[in-house]
Amino acid sequence: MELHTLTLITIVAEPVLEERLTRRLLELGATGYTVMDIRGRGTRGIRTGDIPGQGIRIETLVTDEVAEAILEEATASWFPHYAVVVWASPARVVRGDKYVEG
Amino acid sequence: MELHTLTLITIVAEPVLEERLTRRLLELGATGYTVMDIRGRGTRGIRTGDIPGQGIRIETLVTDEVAEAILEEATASWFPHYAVVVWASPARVVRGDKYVEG
Amino acid sequence: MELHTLTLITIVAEPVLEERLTRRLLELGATGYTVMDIRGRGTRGIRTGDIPGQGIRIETLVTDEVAEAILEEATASWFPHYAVVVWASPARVVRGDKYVEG
Amino acid sequence: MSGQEATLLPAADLLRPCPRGVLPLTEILRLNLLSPITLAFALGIFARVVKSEFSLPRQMYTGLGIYLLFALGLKGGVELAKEPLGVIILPVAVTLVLGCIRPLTSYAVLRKLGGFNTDDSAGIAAHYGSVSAVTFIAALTFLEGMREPVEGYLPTLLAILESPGIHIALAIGALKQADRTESMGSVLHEVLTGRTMILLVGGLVVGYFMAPGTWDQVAGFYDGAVFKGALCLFLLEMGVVAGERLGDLKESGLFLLAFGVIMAVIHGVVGVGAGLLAGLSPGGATVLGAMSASASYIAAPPAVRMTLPAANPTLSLTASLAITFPFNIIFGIPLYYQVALWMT
Amino acid sequence: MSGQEATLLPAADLLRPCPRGVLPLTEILRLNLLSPITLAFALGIFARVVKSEFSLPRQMYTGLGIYLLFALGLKGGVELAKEPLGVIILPVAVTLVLGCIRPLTSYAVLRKLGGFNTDDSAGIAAHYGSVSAVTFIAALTFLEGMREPVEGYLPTLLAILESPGIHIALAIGALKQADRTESMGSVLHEVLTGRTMILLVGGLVVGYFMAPGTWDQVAGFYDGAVFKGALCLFLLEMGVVAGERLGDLKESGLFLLAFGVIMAVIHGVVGVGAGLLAGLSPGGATVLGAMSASASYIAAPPAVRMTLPAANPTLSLTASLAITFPFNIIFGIPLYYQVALWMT
Amino acid sequence: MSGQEATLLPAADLLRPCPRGVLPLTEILRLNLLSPITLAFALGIFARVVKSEFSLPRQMYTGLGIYLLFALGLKGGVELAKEPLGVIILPVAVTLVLGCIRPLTSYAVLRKLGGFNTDDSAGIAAHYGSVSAVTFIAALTFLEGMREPVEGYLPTLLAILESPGIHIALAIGALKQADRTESMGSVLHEVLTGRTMILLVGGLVVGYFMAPGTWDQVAGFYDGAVFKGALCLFLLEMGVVAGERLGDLKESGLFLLAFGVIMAVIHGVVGVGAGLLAGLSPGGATVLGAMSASASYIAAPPAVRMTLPAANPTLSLTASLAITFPFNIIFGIPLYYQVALWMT
Ligand SMILES: Nc1ncnc2c1ncn2[C@@H]1O[C@H](COP(=O)(O)O)[C@@H](O)[C@H]1O
Ligand SMILES: Nc1ncnc2c1ncn2[C@@H]1O[C@H](COP(=O)(O)O)[C@@H](O)[C@H]1O
Ligand SMILES: Nc1ncnc2c1ncn2[C@@H]1O[C@H](COP(=O)(O)O)[C@@H](O)[C@H]1O
Ligand code: NA
Ligand code: NA
Ligand code: NA
Repeated sequence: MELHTLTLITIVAEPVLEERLTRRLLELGATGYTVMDIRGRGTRGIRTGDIPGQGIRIETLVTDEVAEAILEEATASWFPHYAVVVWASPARVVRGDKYVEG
Repeated sequence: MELHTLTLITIVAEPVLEERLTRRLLELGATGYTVMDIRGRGTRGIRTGDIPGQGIRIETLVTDEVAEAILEEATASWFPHYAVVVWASPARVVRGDKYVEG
Repeated sequence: MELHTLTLITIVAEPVLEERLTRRLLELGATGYTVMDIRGRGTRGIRTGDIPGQGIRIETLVTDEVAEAILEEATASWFPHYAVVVWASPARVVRGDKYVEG
Repeated sequence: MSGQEATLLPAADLLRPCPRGVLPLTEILRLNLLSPITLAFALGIFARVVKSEFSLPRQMYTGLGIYLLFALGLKGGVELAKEPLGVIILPVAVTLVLGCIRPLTSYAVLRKLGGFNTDDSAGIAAHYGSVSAVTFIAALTFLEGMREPVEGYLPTLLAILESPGIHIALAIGALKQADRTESMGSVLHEVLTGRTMILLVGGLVVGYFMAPGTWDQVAGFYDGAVFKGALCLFLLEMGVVAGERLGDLKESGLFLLAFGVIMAVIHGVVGVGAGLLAGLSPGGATVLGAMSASASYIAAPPAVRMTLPAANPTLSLTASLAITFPFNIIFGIPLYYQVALWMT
Repeated sequence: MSGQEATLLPAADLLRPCPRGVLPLTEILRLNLLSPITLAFALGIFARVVKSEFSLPRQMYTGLGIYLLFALGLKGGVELAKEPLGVIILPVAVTLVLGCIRPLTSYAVLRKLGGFNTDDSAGIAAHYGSVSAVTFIAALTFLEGMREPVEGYLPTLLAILESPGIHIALAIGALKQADRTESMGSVLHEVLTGRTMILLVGGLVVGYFMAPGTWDQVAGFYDGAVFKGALCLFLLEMGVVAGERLGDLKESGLFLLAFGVIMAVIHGVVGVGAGLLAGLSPGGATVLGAMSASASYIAAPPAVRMTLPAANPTLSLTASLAITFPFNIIFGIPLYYQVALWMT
Repeated sequence: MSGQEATLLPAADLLRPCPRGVLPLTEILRLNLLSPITLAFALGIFARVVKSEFSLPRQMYTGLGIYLLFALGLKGGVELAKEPLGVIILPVAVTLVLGCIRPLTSYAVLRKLGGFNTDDSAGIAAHYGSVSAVTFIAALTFLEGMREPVEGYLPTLLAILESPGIHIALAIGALKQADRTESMGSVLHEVLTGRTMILLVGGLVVGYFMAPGTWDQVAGFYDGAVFKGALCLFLLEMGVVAGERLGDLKESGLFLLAFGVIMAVIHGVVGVGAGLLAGLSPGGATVLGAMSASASYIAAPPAVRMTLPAANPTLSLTASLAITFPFNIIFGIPLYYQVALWMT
């Protein structure tokens, strides 16, 4: 059984960003992602669309380098403008080689 | 890029508890939370409302002290009465200072 | 406050597998699980049912031995046939003794 | 529904015209069993029994419930506006009395005869102190099929019967023990601002104040075939949910089964009698009887869960949803109707 | 629908009255293309083609599907109750035969002419051995527009055609290789208790046993404008889903395109002939032809996915949803109608 | 709706027949306040005010919105097909002009009088440059109640007014600063292929090309009581959403309140005048006025959020949803109607 240790990046964001963020994740080197609908509350309380308090939660399993790139872009470009929450945690992944682009 | 290591608390609970649990999280020092609808199965199988097997899953990124407070309250007050599952894991968070109350 | 360190296994899979995978998890020793509906994208892009891009995400808190069994079964039996993504991460669980079968 | 046979039964050949009460009980039962509502409910149970994974999407089920309650409120409000308010004082009063005594009788029977602990007794009593809106609707639909006129303001009584019983039962539970986790005030707020109250009472008020004639603009959506058709779909899913509880029946034992049936019959007959005393028509008394005989499965469960967490929710849901509800829509309603005819 | 033109076409000026068969095929095609159903489907495809993010909420789509299937079953059951059962024995028999030979012809063509491997051949054959309920409904709606009467019990045939073909194809796949992951028994259970069967067969039974006259109470919800209007919304979303598959068409190559069209025509003409042989009216034979020509995209995909995981689901879904389905609702149905008229 | 009083008001006793314009404004206001639409909206606000957790399931709300827009488009397309296209050239032209000047006046007022920064000014102006489909529908329903005929092609004007204003306002915002995060091209694509455009314009096209007579087959679903009843449920939830914004009103200050009302009145009166100039009937001019007075809360918010992230979305949503929308449906529409009658 081969397990690779990768980084799991989780992003909570406004629904309007779904298309843009997932596009960027792939551009930065992610090989896939998983999206869920959520509701939530934070300090900014900014939400668009007709129903307040709704958001999305994106998960992507990536290599450490891709993780760095995503976290940097989040800090520099997403965070100042939008209501996003981003965190990283380690994950041991079955067939982790699949998530290395190339 | 500033990353802070915080604790991610995850709570799976009966839907009827959503309002009470999230209120308590904020009272105990959390600055926000994210809620998802889930279905599931456990040992108690207790669910309310008209549709069995449904529940909610709450995530909150908090400092270690707040995490301790939440875990203690969970052990003492929630667990004996309700079908809740609570776990903690570490997370490296972008702009983690945002999650420290004050 | 008693916290046990367990393994949290997360599985992203095709919706058609929900019943089979959750049944296997219990058979392999899990005491419960939590399921969410997701949408996503990966390298295979295989989805069944009428709406493409939809999937499920299963979480189960298990002991290390059960985790090993699940990861092995995933590698040997699920991965070759189906679009599944499986990863493991450690979690400190309130009343973790509850998740040990017997 | 609501005494407007002319509009509601335009074709008027549902049943061959026959003078009221002439149909024998067995025939009434047969017709009730073969109503689309009962059959749809049975289909839902069947789906569960054969372990089908079929069920309505959750939001569709919630949405149908919202629609049915709002429609009920609107129709009731429109009818209420036609009555001098004095007419409803007596029916309102007896309904309040029913709301107070039903949780008490339920609690007493459960605690003394059933040997349940105080938590479980109070929890189940809260369900039997409240009311099931779907049973109410089923009674109206049944009487429409019987061509039996009913008072248009009955939804007002439904709204009145909804919450007092829950609070009385929870208060008993709270008095008996200290392990409450939520204040009564917050539960009161929860129930009074819950979905059922907003839609039913809100609908009543909207219907009451709607400009004359505007009901006709929306009646085709909130009444008639659309209402009854949506009700069938709702009952299909209620069958699935009730079917899921059938397995719990074995564990919860014979007493609960007997309780669910006998309590319904007693409360039902008392309700019919109270209704006739208050001057309701036989049809109206039948509906009050059906309400009185019913048990809540929407408003009561979360209230009980929040206030008395030690009460086992499986017991109360099984009793109200898998025993009392099907008993009422299959046998109870025709029975209360017969009782109403006998008593007049 | 179902031969009741009097009630269904009250205004009766959909088309200028003209004796059956007098409309030229081009005119029939034009009218079919400009039906709200076809146009709504086209709009859905268009939305995908311009990369709109529009789509119906998932539960709404599922909910509409549930409603349509249940409505279909109910209507069919009501009509079935009017017929002596002997009348349907022959049509049922030919339908069963169609259910057995269609997966075999499909498998043979795919394996021998298409050069697909056994898994993919069996997987696609399972789709073409089953049936598309929406194609069936579109055929009924088309014939109603043509003022062509049809037998009321046709939904019974739909229910009968649904599952045998899936199992025959899966059995072939299972025989040919050992890499099955699910027992046939559990797949059989899955298909027989799936949404389509519960709603369609369950609806048939409910409609069959409903007390006389109760259908009229709910017909305004399950038939007529509400049914057709909901069908348009459903087809709007089916267009979106099919549009999403159009991209896969290029990859899957010309053979699949040819297969999806030619198989439909052959199975369609055979179905029409079999229907006429069994004594169906030209309208009924047209519908049986459309069923026979159609391919499943709801019941078959999960069954195949569970039993034959090595079969590529993209191939079968693209063929059934993006080729055969639009072909049938745009060209196929009018064609089978012409064939039925020629053959009589 | 759409000038077909004969079909839409069959009973025709909504209001006692009385010559147009004879009802005093107060009476018109009262009737509008007591319409089911206004009352349902008020009930939704009330639910929020008493902190009820009631709200429609998200997908149900989205689904109702989809249905309403598609129905609107279909009806508009059917009516459009009856007109020679020359008739609509002038109304289309004035609508385009309104689409260009409304964002400019809004921006100027916000920037100069309100002292908002360029981002917020452009963000709010994008909302007031677009249009609210629900306000449009409420105006049609109001006029139907007033038995005032309107042009059937008005939904075409709605579609035309939807997007130019958004782009003009976003272009201003983009010119004034460099901190844009999304290209105008991708926003243009987003708005032009958004839900509103697909359903409204798509519905118009489908309705336009539908074979003659087929509208009658589905009209019972897309028009009349079902349409109005669904509208009430939609407004119930809009009330909940607007009620959620009421808290923000205090923070955003008096200026926003004044802006939301005064801008509506000015744009409304200009819209009425422009409509009459273009040859619209008083009813049609009233509807154009209501459109012109309205502000978007569906199409504009995501477009603004993506292009001008520094603009505070709370300001624009509060203004359009919690101020301008209720003002229009309660006071604005009757007012624009009076203005239209005075001007003719
Ligand atoms: N501390 C937190 N833990 C978990 N989720 C959070 C937290 N803070 C914010 N969120 C999520 O992020 C969204 C935006 O938060 P904010 O940008 O703080 O308004 C909220 O709606 C929550 O879903
Ligand atoms: N071992 C587990 N892993 C993941 N989720 C669980 C586990 N056990 C219970 N749950 C979740 O917690 C809910 C309540 O569980 P229980 O209190 O054991 O009945 C279940 O419905 C599941 O959603
Ligand atoms: N790198 C990834 N990170 C997170 N989720 C993924 C990733 N790759 C795939 N997934 C999820 O797993 C599903 C199947 O992926 P695949 O088998 O690669 O087609 C996708 O639809 C995603 O929901
Ligand atoms: Na209830
Ligand atoms: Na199918
Ligand atoms: Na809008």
